Amino acid sequence: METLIVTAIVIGAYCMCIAKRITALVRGFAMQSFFLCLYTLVRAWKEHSPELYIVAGLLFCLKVMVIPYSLDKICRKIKVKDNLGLFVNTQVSLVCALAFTYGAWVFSNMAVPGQDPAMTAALTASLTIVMAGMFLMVFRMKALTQTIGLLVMENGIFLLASSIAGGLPFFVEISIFLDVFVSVIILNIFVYRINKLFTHIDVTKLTRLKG
Amino acid sequence: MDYFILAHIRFIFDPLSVFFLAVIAAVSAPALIYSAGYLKGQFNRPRIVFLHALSVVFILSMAWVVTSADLIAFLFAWEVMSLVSFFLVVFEHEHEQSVQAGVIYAIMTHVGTGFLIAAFMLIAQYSRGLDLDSVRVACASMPSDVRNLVFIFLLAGFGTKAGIVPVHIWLPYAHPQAPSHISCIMSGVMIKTAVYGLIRFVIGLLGVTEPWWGVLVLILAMVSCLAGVIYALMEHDIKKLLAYHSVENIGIILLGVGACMLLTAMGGTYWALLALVAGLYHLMNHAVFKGLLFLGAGAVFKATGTRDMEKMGGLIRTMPWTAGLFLLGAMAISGLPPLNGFVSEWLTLQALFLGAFHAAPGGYRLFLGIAAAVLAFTSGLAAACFVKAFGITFLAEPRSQQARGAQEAPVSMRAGMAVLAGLTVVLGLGAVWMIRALVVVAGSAASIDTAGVSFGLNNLVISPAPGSGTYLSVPLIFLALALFAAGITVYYQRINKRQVTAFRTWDCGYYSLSSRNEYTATAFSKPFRIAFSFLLMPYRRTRKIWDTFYQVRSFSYETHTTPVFKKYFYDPLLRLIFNMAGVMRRIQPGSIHLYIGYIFVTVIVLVIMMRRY
Amino acid sequence: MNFQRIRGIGIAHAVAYGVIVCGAAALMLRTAAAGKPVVEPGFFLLDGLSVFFMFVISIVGFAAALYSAGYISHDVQEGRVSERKALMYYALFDLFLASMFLVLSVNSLGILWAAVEMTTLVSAFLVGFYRTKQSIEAAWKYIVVCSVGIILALLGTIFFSYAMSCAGGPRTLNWTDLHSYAALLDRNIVRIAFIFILVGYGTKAGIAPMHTWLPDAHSQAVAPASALLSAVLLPTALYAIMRFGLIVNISLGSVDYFSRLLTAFGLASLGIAAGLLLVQKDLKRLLAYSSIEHIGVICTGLGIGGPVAVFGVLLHILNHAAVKSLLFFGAGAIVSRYGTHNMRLIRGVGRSMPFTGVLFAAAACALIGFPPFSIFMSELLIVISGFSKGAYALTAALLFFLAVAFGAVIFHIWRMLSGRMPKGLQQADEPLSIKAAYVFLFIFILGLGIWVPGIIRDGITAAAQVLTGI
Amino acid sequence: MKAVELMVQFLFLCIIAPLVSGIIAKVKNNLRMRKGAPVLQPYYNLIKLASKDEVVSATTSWVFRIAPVIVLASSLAALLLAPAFVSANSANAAGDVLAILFIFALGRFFMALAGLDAGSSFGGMGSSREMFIASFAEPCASLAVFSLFLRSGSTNPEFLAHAGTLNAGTIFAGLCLMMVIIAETSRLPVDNQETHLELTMVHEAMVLEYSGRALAFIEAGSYIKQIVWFGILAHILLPATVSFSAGLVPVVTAVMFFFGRIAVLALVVAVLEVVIAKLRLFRMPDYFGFAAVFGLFAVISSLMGI
Repeated sequence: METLIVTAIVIGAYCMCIAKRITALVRGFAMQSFFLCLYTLVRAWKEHSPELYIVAGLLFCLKVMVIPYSLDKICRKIKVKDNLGLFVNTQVSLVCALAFTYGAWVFSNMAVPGQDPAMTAALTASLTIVMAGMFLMVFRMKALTQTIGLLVMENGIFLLASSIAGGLPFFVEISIFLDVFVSVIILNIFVYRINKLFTHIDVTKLTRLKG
Repeated sequence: MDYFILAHIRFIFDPLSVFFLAVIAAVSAPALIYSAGYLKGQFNRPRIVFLHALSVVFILSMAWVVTSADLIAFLFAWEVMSLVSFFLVVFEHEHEQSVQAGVIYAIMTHVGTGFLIAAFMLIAQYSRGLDLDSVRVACASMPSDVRNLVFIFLLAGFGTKAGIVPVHIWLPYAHPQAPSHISCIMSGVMIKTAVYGLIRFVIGLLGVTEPWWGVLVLILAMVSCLAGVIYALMEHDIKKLLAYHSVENIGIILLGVGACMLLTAMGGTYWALLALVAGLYHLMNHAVFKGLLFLGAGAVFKATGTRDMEKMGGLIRTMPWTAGLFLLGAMAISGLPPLNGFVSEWLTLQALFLGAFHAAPGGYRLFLGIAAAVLAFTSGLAAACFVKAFGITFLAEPRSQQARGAQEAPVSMRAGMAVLAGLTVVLGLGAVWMIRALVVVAGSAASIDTAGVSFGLNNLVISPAPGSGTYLSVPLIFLALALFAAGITVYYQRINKRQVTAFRTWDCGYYSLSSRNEYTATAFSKPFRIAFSFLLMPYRRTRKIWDTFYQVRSFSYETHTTPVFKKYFYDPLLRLIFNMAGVMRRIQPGSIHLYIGYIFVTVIVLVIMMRRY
Repeated sequence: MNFQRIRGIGIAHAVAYGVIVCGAAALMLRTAAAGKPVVEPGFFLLDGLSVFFMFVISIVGFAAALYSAGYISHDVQEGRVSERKALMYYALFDLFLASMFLVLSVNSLGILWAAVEMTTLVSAFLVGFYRTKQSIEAAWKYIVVCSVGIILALLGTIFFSYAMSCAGGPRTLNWTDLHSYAALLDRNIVRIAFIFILVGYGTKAGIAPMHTWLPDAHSQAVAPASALLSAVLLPTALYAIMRFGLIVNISLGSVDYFSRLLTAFGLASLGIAAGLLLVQKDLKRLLAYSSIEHIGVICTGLGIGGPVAVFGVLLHILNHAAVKSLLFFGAGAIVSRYGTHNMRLIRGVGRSMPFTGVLFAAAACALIGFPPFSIFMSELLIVISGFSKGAYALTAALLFFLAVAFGAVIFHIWRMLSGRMPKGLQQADEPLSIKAAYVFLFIFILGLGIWVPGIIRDGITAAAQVLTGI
Repeated sequence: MKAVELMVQFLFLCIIAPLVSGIIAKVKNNLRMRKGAPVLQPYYNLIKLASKDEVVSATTSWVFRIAPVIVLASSLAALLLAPAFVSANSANAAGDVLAILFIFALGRFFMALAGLDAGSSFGGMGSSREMFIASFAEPCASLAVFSLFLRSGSTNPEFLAHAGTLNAGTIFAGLCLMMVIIAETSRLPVDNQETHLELTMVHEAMVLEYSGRALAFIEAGSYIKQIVWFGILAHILLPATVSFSAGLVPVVTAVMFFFGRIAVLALVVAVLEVVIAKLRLFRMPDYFGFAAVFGLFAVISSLMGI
């Protein structure tokens, strides 16, 4: 059951890697977050812990509803051209993503030898997602993608936390959520400002400060 | 162990420190007297006050350097001295070149300090405390390779401050830029603190065991002597000329010190003592006459507003006092009897000779002989250089309007110079007493038993090697000179008096002999420029300024010498560093994607390499 | 008229921070005296280390508040900043410092992570304060790069909690618990975790090669904010690394891993900073790179280890905080005076603004390690312990890079301070509050070089005891 | 008693000093198949100059005035220290060979300054060249002295003189010293006392502005300098001596013997001066390089004890 959901999450990451348009990216993110939320619900149901239900609820509100919505709103507001500039085309991106998965698998075998396969799978999955997020940030040109990449990485880490570490302390979880939320808001603000000043959000062109 | 400075303020007042304190006092006091008149009208009031404050701190810091009995305190005082002197160098910061000089000075001295720190920390490895006594104990227990390393570091560190070739590069920039009385103190005393360091730490504490230490020092000394004086010959900026002579004289001092080290390692303690005495004596003398010369140069600068000798001349008529005092200084530094420079150079020569004869085996004898020859060569060239310096600056006809309008220096400046001039005479005639005192100093510095050793026959005659029949008596020579001179003058003025008519200088019938026909400093040093072209690499640029196609209105002719060390060592080094920096600059191109990439890569590399460490 | 109100607020604000300084000092004193945390570690952890860092922050905060009182009101007067924005500035300022205090005081490493992220988010606004193209760009890079780093740090933290759960410990991220369970943690996981921690928080601490955001942000921020970023934010991030390092050392049973990593990164930072210092044209970037250099020194010192080195490192953090904030204040004044960051265009500061000029010169000399100023002592301590540990090559490299940085800084700074002042610029006097800030910091710079007063010495010793695990 | 002997020697040397130049000039002329001036010509010159009025340049200063005095005084002082026929000359308690070198340097220093003082380019040229030559001469001299010193362990001219019998070391040292002396007494490699041609003017160029008694002083100074050098050289290259003791006959023999040795040297020098071509000024380092090589040979051979 969990394994399936985890697989779905990873697939979500793949989708984002091959997404060409921001809207698609946002959809992908929403989907991934949704599966993440599902995963948390399952665990909550298994462990009968009210905290996890709350966390899942938060997850749903924030990552599935509010954040994608705000991102969409930004896209519409600043009327960026919809495609996010690719440094590497989709095929290569996909290959990279697979490579990430493989690397993550090797790594997780190296890191925690002799764990049960589910654990290893979870670790692999979450690391894949983190790396995918990193990939998005490095190889996509638009400012928004970097916001999303950040969120994706955060998703991966959340997955990791809830899968292998058996979840973080409740209070920590909350504060992390808060942080993520605030950071998204602030990033959005700055995207506005960038757009206002530079009339584009192509961060590859932000190279005034160098040396 | 507590490393903070307050816990380390210990003082030592053994003969060596006291001697250096005496040197500092002997030079600083006249310099301060002089500054009263010198600064008047050059800066506004608050800046003068600030300068005085700096000077006092500077002098105190030097005093602290030579009296601090603790490594940390020594370093501290050393750096304070460097800092204050740096401020003094850049004091007239309106001039671009003063800032440049200051920067070069600061960097060089800092590198030197780096070596010192390294050396001291190496020593600290083997010692309980950082005070000199426990350091002495530690040095005894040090393995030989470490001793050698420490020696090299100390030599590099102190050598940089002393301005020995090839790390002299800062000296001719920095010394001339400071106000003249500060140049006097810097050249007279500050670079001597480095010699103090060498004597205190290498000879005194570390203890010389390897002959090659002495050989190394001697070689560096010889190179410094020759390079210093040759560059000085080429200079026509009077203060730069003096600065280069500081390089030369440090070389002479180090000839004494190096000979002392070599002979100590050879086991000839008596002769080592002689060598060290010679070195210290020349140190004292150089402090005095170089101080005097810098003050004189300052007076000239104040009077004419330029430091370029080619624009001077004839000043002996407008400023006779300064001229006379400067002449004394010039005679002293050229080692002419009966002044002090003569005594110390003679003593150094004797030290090299006698050391070779009594203490050194085969090859070393030749080496010491060559060192002596180099010293003789140096003093000859120095004499030539000061004939130029005095003759071009003070004699013949003024070469420029400023020189024509020069005024004699005010009383306070003359007083300052007169004190030092008096010292040159006293140190020359009172040589025997001076040497007696120095024997004690050197003995305690090199921990040699000096019972019954005084290189003097009686109060008049120096005899470095009793029984060998080698004597020198400055007073007698002075007496002879004076008597003969008096006799001749009497004959000239009284016995055979004839009429003397003043007339135009003979001009080969060319009836408008003006100051433009005079020999210039550049012309004077031409033979030397040709002779030493292997080092100086002189080159010339001639340009014709055409009036029309057929007629040349005028020629422009300029000749320069190549600053070898700068051009072939320091500039390439700088260029290398800057190129590397330029390459580094490229890792920061402003692309945020790249930046995130760095993080990514770092993590992956670390994870892959994890097993390695 | 409104700028006077702003100034009034600023003064009050500064006074408040003065009180905080006293509080921090008192707390440090009591902790040092007690030799253990005065409040039993629960949600908060106030042992010697954190208390000392709080002390440093409070000092810089106080100076920065004093300075802002003059600086911001002057901006308002110039019309460069609206009154509302000025108020917002103060709000952000307090929030920023509060988040840093939180970082230092919390026990749970998770909250610590959140707080560090908080500092980024808040200070981003201070970086983008003037809303010029450069400042917005800088702010964006700052926030994105740092967030990425921080996320990795979170990953590391989670690995730690995983290790904890493997070791069968309670489901908590409190440092005290981790510390007590440290010996049982799985070494392999701890190794990996620490890598993520180091890279993550290292990004925030400006360790090369993750330093890339630093010069941009520091050069664009408001002057007091630059001071805060450089002087205390970087050490705060280092504090997090130290905390984890302690656990790692225990669980690995030796300090090698920790020290090797830190030494390597420290030297890398030193090298890169030294190189880039040489070719700088921009005044505030120069100062920023020198911060990287000093972080390098600090890391190397931590890598060298041993009581002397750690004492030196902590002292160096304090010294660097004082010196660097003074320099940034001075730079702010100079820049607002000359209207350019470019050092080639700035001349004759010594003439045009004597008070700033003199103190700036003194601080510059302190920065490059001239006695009698404080940094000479702390660097000397680090070098001494380097030699006594027998790490000759390492210390030699350290000295070399320091020499290069020395040359670079003195070259640039002196060309700027000296010379005649440009036409159309007449001598002007700084507001009293700014002068007060200078003097307050200068007391530390000069005083600590000669003599470390008992309170600070005890505070550092207590912190060093925590760090050396005695 | 010693003092009397000393006075005798001093006066005798003073008296015969010009004669040496006279002899050399005579020999040179005869070698050139000329009749030449009488041997006593230098004396006539001095007397003539001493009885003349003076013309001095109006642009000169007191340096110009005192220079001749110092030149002559320094030469005389050196003469006191010089070795001659009085053995164990007690006056050299006042100084040794090195001291003599330095004392001559004093005279030269003022001579050169005086050359610059008049402000004519001749003077400047002369002093420049003079200092150039002298500065190269000094290391060679010191090498020669060092090589002799390595035998006697003393720089006392007497002891140097009695360095031992003639052998490789002393011969080389003597040759080195002779080259130095020939240059110092302004004969070779560039200087020529007989002409006033710029190319070969060194000493003459410096003293160009002098006339009358001042010139006489300078001339006398250079004669005395010459005999001092010859005295030392005679002791090195012709080491046999007749010791000076009371009684007329031994005195006369000693004196005559000494004079004979000086005369021999004068002969040699004259021949050399005639047969060797003058060098360009800038070839001068080569000349002294040659001398220095002799000096090094001398040092090495005294190290080898041959």
